[in-house]
Amino acid sequence: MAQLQLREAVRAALVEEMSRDADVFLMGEEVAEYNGAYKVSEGMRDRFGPNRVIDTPISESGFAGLGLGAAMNGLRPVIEFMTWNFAFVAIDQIINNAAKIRYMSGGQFSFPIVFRGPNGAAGQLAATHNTSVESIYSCFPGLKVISISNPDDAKGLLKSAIRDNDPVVFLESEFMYGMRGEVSEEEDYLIPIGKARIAREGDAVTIVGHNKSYWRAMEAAEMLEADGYYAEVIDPRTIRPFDWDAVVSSVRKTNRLVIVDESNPFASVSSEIAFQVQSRCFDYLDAPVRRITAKDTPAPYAKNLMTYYLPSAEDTYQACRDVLYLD
Amino acid sequence: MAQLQLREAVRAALVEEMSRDADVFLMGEEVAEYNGAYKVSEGMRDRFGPNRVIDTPISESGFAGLGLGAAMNGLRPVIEFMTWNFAFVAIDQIINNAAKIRYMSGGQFSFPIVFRGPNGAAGQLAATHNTSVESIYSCFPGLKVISISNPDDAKGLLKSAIRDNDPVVFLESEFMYGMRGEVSEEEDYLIPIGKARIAREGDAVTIVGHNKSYWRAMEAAEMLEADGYYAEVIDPRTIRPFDWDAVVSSVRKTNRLVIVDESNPFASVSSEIAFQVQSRCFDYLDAPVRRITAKDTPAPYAKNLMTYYLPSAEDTYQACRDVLYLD
Amino acid sequence: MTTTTRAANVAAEVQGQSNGQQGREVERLSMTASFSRYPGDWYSHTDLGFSTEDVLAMYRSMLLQRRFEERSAQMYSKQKIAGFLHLYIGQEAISTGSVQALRVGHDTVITAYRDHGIALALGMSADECMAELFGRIDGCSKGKGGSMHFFCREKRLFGGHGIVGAHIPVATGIGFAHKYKGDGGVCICYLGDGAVWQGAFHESLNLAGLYKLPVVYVIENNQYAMGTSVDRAAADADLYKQSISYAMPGSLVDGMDVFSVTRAMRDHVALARENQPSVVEIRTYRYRGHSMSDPGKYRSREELEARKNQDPILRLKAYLLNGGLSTNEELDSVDRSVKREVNESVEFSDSSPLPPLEAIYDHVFTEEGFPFLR
Amino acid sequence: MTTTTRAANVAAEVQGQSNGQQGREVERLSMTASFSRYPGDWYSHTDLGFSTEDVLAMYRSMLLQRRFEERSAQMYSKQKIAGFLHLYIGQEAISTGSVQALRVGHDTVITAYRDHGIALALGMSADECMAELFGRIDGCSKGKGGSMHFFCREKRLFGGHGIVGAHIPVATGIGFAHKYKGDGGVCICYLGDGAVWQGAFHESLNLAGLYKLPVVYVIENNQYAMGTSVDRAAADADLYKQSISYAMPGSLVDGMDVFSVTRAMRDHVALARENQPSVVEIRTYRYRGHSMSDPGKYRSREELEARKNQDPILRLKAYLLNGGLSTNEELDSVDRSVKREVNESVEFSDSSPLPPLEAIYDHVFTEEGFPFLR
Ligand SMILES: Cc1ncc(C[n+]2csc(CCOP(=O)(O)OP(=O)(O)O)c2C)c(N)n1
Ligand SMILES: Cc1ncc(C[n+]2csc(CCOP(=O)(O)OP(=O)(O)O)c2C)c(N)n1
Ligand SMILES: [Mg+2]
Ligand SMILES: [Mg+2]
Repeated sequence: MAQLQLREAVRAALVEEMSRDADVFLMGEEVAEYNGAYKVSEGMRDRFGPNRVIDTPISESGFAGLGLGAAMNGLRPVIEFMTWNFAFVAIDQIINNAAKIRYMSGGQFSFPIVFRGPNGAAGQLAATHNTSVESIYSCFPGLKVISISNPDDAKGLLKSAIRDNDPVVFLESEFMYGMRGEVSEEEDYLIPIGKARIAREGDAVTIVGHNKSYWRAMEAAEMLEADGYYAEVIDPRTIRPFDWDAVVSSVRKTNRLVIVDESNPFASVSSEIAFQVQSRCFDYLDAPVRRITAKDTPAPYAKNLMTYYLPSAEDTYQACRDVLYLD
Repeated sequence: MAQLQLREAVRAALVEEMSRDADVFLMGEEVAEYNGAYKVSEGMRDRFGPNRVIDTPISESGFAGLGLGAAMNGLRPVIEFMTWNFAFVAIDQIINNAAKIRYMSGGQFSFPIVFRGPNGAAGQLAATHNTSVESIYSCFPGLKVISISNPDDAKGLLKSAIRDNDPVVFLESEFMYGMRGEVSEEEDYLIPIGKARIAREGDAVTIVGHNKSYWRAMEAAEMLEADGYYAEVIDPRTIRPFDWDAVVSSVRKTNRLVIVDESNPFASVSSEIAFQVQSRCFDYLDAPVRRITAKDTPAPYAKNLMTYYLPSAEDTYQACRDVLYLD
Repeated sequence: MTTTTRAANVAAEVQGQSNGQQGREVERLSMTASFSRYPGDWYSHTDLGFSTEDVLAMYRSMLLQRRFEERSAQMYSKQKIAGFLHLYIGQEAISTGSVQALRVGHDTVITAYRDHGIALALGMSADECMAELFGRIDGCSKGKGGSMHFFCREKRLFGGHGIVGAHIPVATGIGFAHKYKGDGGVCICYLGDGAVWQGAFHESLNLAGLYKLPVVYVIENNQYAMGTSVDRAAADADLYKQSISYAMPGSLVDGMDVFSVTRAMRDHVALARENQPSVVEIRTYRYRGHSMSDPGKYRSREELEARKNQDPILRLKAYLLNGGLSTNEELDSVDRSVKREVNESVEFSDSSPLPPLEAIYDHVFTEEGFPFLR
Repeated sequence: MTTTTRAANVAAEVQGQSNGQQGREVERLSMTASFSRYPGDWYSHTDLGFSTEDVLAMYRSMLLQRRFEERSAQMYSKQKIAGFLHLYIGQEAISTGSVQALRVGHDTVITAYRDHGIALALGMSADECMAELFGRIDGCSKGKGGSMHFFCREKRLFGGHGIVGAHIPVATGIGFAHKYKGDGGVCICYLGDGAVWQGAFHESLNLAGLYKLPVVYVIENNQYAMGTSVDRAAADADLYKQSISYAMPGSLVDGMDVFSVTRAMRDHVALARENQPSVVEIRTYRYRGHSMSDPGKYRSREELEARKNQDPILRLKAYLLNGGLSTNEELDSVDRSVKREVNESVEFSDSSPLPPLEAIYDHVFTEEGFPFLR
């Protein structure tokens, strides 16, 4: 096992896949000469040259669409959005073109493309720079959506995403790029898309959390352990297709579910998990499904407000206590 | 009461509000000389002149943003999207600028603007022309979202939306424009935003449906009545803010909930309703919340597939029977 | 622009002048742009190296498009076809002319929803096209796409696209892949006059200019975007000038003359083969409404009639007859053969099966067994 | 362009020529565009009607921006300020120069995230600006916006916007409202060289040109968008030429000379008052990194030093001293007063309260009592 930062794990996946397949290229703002706004692609331009690691103007719609055309015509692009907040100007390309052209062509064309970049809160950047986009992209059949929480998953899932023949929305995190973790050194380390990871076993309550929220889930589980209760923590890793079996079997065991989701609450991934679980575990639930999300407001700038805005381990812990009827 | 087509009811609201307030104007593709792609604005250019009923180039991002600037600088724009499918190229203007600038300015600027147009399925138009967008816009705090099912609501809610000082996403339907219905002739007929309509009282099961899905709900209720069961049908009318009280009190009475929602299923409005109801009515539910949605695929072209794609009254009826454990 | 041998190139140098005083210039304002024009009635078939058979084939191609669409309009009224149906009638010289400049099956083509003409001109069969309109499994998009979404992997038609402007970045990427792979192909991107005002156009042209991509952006200026004439949508109605901002060549072409289109497209495709992207504005006219439901009240009958006199098919017919290249009898038999082909396509489509309901889940993903929510 | 009296206007007529033969022209290719240039060291303060006091006030304005930002950079390292902090240092002649052309409080201004300079130049207090950076309730956006989102209803600063290009359509609408209301106001929209390549720019300029809106689009070309120099992002790096496609006047201005900026902006604002939108490219330079975390490795130390020699503040200082308009002592005392103001703003901000937690729900809607999900 190697100790890598998350950004290094992402880079390792990119480098391995680009070395393996000349059709893979990386394109985005500042990915080449600047070595990446968050240094994910450091050294890659020197290694692969300017024809395969390509800087773009600030034209998200243009270069997202360019990636799609390239995919349609035989290449395997990896398109970096500096952050997913900036992909909203390109969303039509992703949700109409990437997700639907294959369908409309009766399967004649496919889109082996990865759109990747950091998602969700990134600090005191105010309302437009802190959006969690997973539920938006998950709405659209035709896309796969992956959201990772650690270096190992980052590497194994990004490699799978690049090899996948369908369009993948791959969600990272500014806050986690510097996080170190063990990464498998297995050759060609591929983690299957659509499989959750049971991060911690337990029987008292199931906590589901992805991306940064996974860490809130783990913290809450530890707090709960101090109370003598063992939470089962599940990192879904893939949002679409979601690994319902993993969550359903866990809830059938624990009879309780708490979801941590950094998105704004309405019609978020947490809503869908709640729908599925109440539907599939109706007779097993001993308490309503609870969720801890970002506040139902835009993200503020002031430090105290921004901390308050985000889901916390404390609130998650309290929700677990609530569904355990401990207070 | 007047008998109006839905398009006439929308027009009546526009005409009344434009007559009442010189700051209101209508802008969009083909709204003026062409009299509206769906003839909603027929005659309005002649009546109000080309400075207040304004044709645009095909630049959704440009004219949506233009509307926002105009709102910020004192006007009350009504921006028509020919259909909401075409608003995806402008979504950044709506979800970042309309929803968030007021917040980021600490309340100094507001956005009295309505974005309106037909939403959801409109027949054999294939994948990019049949999207239901309500859950997407409802995700973003800062927006109000209204989706209407009949001429009376269309008029009363559009008038309220135009007078509202916050940005409103107003969802109509191509399929319903020609539908006739009674419309109040009350002067200044305003329906409050955020209040559901109990369309049919019943005690056996609650069916929630908005926009076209409301009619599927009503049909299912009638089929159920033939079986001797009375469904309570609720048209939420406003998606954000949602009238939880109306649905919750109904479910506490019927102990069962079926949702009809024309969106693709994942993280849709139906998911959120399910979350809220399982949370607020946990001890009241005698069966899992069920939903009937569009299929988890893009919309196809072929006639039989497109019919199959959409939620049907039959499936809704069957879901009601299921939660009543009748079969 | 070494390849545009027959077209005049006009280079303009706009130089900043000092403000009434001398010798204190800070920076020079300069602008270089080159334009070409391709008027109608200018090129003979021999100029273009066409044999009589070639010209007859072009005539047949245009006529097939015309009759196919006339027939589909009928089928629409009979409700055999639903959704939107945007007819190309009047614009056939563009599809047929540009195909003369392409290596079909190697070069790539992408367009908007008004796509029947280019599909047939590329050699897709009337059968598969009509079946698609009927929403049957033998349709070129297996009944998933309909009129707006014709695709053909073999002929390298990359669609048929319904969101105005959204296919332009895709075209740019198709061109990018040609260059990346070094396969020598070029991409032709057709767009309407109305699509120019989408941001996607601007972003794409800048990217193509910056990366030097083998793409020809062809604006089919049929004077209207639905009911909006070009001058009511454009700050500047000369759309070919858009090329200036991206330091690209731009041309203006008479779209009612298939030879002019051929000449222009050959020149621009040649540029693209040298990785020089460019803009071609082809002035044409759509005879029918925007789609089947459009009564076309925004234009006068006189305007329409005047345009119909420039009909590209009648024009080529006159060329063939006046030049003694063909006879009325021969052309009538072309007409009959075209009609037969179209009639057969209706029969074919009528008997092609509807897709089975479970096919709704096909073609969403390449992957088999994706766990859809049900 | 009757108002640009001192600037040379160059109109270019590019005419299509027939293809080597005569008399068979179908359409004439023509293009008209007008350009002006405003070089540095060209205008004296008296040319512009400025008194000595006026010039001193401009000097103070620029110095205040400089010192405010130097101080905020310190506060950033002390973690009093968080998020992104984009400094305007080097560009102050643009904000101060253009404010000379405006009716402050009546005309409207909108810009991107590099917004401290224009805020202070418009007369917003250092206190409210610094408090916003500190995220306190006395901040100009009540602590909700931070560095990228300065707003001031009174001075008609419509923000401070963080999504590149997204404020350009908003500017277009602000101008639309001026015209609709007939209030005689104009809107100045600042954007970076990097924002030109967003589709929103193209759509906005076409709309402004089509509807004849009172907007001046000012491209602050500081040579870089993050680490990308203009020529690495642009198919054509002369950004003022963008105006051609929309039949608008365009100008190129030396942004290191506050007088040139003043002259240019007065001319363009005058055009806007007659509902003629236009484009101004102001060439400037940002001394600091893109934001605090940028080490700026993409440019050489020599390049940076060379640019610093053109510093707009030093240049104005030299003008004041060389022209005998002021003395070193006087300018030192301006510096001291500016420093005091900035220091006080830090104290003010330090003692301004954090917003209460419940304020997170304020300002989402105008409506009171909106039922948030909790
Ligand atoms: C983004 C978007 N906006 C609006 C529409 C509706 N629409 C379909 S075709 C059309 C007109 C396009 O005109 P033009 O580009 O000139 O093509 P033509 O129909 O003349 O071939 C419009 C507005 C759309 N499909 N997509
Ligand atoms: C749509 C979008 N894409 C990317 C970014 C990230 N980003 C922020 S500033 C910037 C560079 C902008 O450069 P320019 O317009 O020249 O302005 P300058 O920073 O030089 O003032 C980028 C890429 C963003 N904020 N929004
Ligand atoms: Mg057109
Ligand atoms: Mg810049």
